[in-house]
Amino acid sequence: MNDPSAEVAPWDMMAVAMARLLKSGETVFHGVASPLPMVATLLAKRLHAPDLTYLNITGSVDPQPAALPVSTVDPALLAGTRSLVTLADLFDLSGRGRLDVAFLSGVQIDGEGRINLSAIGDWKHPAVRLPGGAGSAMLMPTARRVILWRTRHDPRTFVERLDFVTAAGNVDRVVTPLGIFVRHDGRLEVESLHPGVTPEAFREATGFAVDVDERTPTTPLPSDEELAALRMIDPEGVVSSEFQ
Amino acid sequence: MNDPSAEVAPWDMMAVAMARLLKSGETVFHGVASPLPMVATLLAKRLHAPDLTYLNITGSVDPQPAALPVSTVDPALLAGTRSLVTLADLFDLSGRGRLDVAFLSGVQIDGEGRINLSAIGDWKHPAVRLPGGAGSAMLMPTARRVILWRTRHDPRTFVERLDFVTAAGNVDRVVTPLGIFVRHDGRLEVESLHPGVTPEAFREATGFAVDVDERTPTTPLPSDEELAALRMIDPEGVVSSEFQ
Amino acid sequence: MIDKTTTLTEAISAIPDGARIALGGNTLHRGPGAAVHELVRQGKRNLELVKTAGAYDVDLLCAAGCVAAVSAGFIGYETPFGMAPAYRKAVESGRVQAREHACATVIAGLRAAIQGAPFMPVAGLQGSDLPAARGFRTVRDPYSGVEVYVVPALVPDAAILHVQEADATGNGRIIGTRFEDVLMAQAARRVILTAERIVDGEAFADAPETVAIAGFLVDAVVEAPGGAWPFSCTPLYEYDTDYLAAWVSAARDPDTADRFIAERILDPAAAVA
Amino acid sequence: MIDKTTTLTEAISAIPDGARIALGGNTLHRGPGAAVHELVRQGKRNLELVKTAGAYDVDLLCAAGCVAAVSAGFIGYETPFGMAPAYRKAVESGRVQAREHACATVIAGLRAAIQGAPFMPVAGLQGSDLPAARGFRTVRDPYSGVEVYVVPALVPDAAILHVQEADATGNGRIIGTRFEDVLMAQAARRVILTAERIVDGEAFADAPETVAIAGFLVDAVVEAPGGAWPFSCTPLYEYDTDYLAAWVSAARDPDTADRFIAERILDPAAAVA
Repeated sequence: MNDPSAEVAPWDMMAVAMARLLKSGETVFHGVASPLPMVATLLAKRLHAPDLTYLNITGSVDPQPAALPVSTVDPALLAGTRSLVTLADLFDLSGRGRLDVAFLSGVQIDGEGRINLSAIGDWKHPAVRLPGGAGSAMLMPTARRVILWRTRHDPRTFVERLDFVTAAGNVDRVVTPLGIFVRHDGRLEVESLHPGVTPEAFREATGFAVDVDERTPTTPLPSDEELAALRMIDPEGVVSSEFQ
Repeated sequence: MNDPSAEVAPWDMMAVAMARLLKSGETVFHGVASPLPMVATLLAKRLHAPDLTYLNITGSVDPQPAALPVSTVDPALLAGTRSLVTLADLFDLSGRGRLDVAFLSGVQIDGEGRINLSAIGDWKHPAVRLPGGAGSAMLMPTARRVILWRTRHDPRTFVERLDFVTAAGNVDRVVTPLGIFVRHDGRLEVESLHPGVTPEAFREATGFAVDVDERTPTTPLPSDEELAALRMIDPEGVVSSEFQ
Repeated sequence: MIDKTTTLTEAISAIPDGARIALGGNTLHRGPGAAVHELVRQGKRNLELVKTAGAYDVDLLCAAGCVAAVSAGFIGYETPFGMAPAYRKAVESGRVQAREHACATVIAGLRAAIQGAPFMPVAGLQGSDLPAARGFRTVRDPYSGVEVYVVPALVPDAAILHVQEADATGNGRIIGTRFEDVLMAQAARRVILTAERIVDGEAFADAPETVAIAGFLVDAVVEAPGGAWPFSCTPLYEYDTDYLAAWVSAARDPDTADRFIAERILDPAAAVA
Repeated sequence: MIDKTTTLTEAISAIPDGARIALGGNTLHRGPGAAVHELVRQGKRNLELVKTAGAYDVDLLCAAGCVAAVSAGFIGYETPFGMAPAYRKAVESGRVQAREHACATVIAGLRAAIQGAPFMPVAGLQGSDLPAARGFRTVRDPYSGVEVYVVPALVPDAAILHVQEADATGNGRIIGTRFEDVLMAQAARRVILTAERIVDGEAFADAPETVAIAGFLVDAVVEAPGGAWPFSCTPLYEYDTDYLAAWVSAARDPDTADRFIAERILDPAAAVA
């Protein structure tokens, strides 16, 4: 029990890492099936970004939900909102360049930070029909910063070549259970490895070439303050639901 | 006092004539500065067109105002509405072919039923800058039927040639203090003369050639029922305000 | 005032095979569950379903053989239940065509329909394979010369929406999130409203801001208590976790899906709504 | 929460000469009267005014020499007071450019701005001289080949809106008709809200449907009781018939208009709002 990283669940590490990427004053959006972004955004707002504007598909603005829903489109996320906007309003906000951050994900993610949520195999005759990219094809080129997250980090997810490019655009960071990518000059680079993750493990889990070694920084562990705030926001542990 | 037409004010005659043109089940819209259409629509709804849908710029649907405002954009016209739509919604309704009737007017009206609300003289360097056509350039080609009304019937209003075509489109009828035009094959024809109006007077008041003689029908006088309903809807006589 | 109230059977029987139907709600929430079940019971065929993000509605209708195409941005149950197995199989087998959209392009297509425009420009889409795959074209802005993607008008033959309260003339009050219901009500040629309860609409005049669906856009109103089930209907009930889990499990295999539909939807004794 | 409250002087001083300003309300109703008077007092120049249907606001600003262009569908006082004399003279003399729109093309231009699209298609306009006079172009629908008029994006530098209630973070409750205020708040680069009163926004959470302006779109909030005057502000006050009649009468002649402005707007002792 000497390794404090063993006590931090991967969902907690991811939520905290995602929250740290948000700044006060930013407009931040997540869509369907996004428990980690929901928790991360509320966490950032409680900690270092009180003036962040939290937006989601329910149309709430800065809701203060008493309990977090597992479905991130749940009208439970309306609690406390002082106005109602629509999903169309939020796409418009992004379209005119006023959405600062969109959280998106991909079943496949390539080395440019492009995503596939459409199909495995041929799009017209797919081996696996995936759910579809929801708002991503519109949001990824128009949001100022896109933060990707994915709870799986393996070579089938982080691939050399996407079967289909559902969306491409302004990816800034990619957060996984193993570490954080940052995009420089159009390519994903490793920014940090989460505590306990070796460069070899990260390299083997990634299907495209990455430059990672013992000099690669380590993501700071969640602080006591961060973990306490996380427990306060999400006592039921909805943040872990994406890992089931 | 043998001529009953002498007792009917021109605004009453016009309001009743306009009301008769509306049918139950139709969606009917008027815009700014439209006391006569406001009264006519409410009158039709009370008399023969109970299922007409009355729409206006306040965004009300079938309002039941206790007293009529002189300004036809007045939020007083919201009274009793069960939903709020916007002016944009109403233009959209027309754009997709679902607006049955739009009431519009013109400072100049030509023999094709086109209107000028923009300028007298050269549009770029106008002798008189007029208010502008409001919604007419969009509504006239898209509403299923356009009913024009104008409280002035003289050769400066009904002209051979417009100084500027603000709007053109689906004009069905034109109602004036002297009579009613109907459009056939793209030309305004005289449908009826109001009681007491001679063919000569009508011809002299109209700046384009019209076919009118003693065989031209006479607009039926407002019935007692029509006048009683008119007084009930508009006890203050807002209907006359366009004649001041 | 026109009384537009009718039965669910009547309202749904007006929808022909091959119709393009917009379904209200979003993923697990305020979908028109009862109406979807009635579509299954009436054995509709070759429907095109329109939604930004669908779940049980699209999945069930695919399993029941009602669907030819799905125009949507996302089909799945979100985290609780994962992917939509029957939809997935139907597309993979070629029985159903996935007319994949971004959610924003569904909205753009509905907006074009609403405005009577043949197409709607939409920001974004650059770098995506979707425009080529779907045939979305660009046009050049005649003012700036910039190329922008445009989406063709998406006109539903019918929109089926479930609301908490409606009056007999079709005014529909939505409590909470409206999702794309208002756009669908404007874009569709025909609007069918199911409502938890039908109320005297005079009360709506006190708070018309809450009446999301204007009655004059609506063709049929059906009183359907519990009519969103198994979707949620705020604040009356949550989505039915047990039922949806049972369905998703059954939907993985065509035979168990058929049996589930026969026993829990088609069997009058089991009438679900 | 960011406290965005400020004074009218501060809020209006952030608007530079030459700005394109969208003004809320419609004809005689809920225009931002106090803010318009402050624009006059601060001697703004070369503004472009954007509105579907304007009246006193546009007329006064033209008389006061603040305006270079007016992008609107209708400028007039409706039946009670007729045409807008100062606007009319300003256009006829060439001092102000009438960028005439249909009200629907103002809305289309705002919609393009809102959506981040370079242009917006708009139904209608066929047969009108407006497209040629204004340079509105058509584009060919790449799907059907149909030609449709498109309007360029109309992005206001600022929108000035008057509402009945606001909270300090910019949420604005509009009672009654919203006119084009919501579109303006979304389209503009900067939003200034004046409000009859500033309230604790917690109460807004009980009826968010009535909050037409979302606070995160707003930059400045000014408490301005009577701030629509001489426009109406439902349900608090009607438009000021006597004042408007006096103004319209004065506005027919530049000298009397100047005197009216000096005595009733510029003179601090007569402070109108």
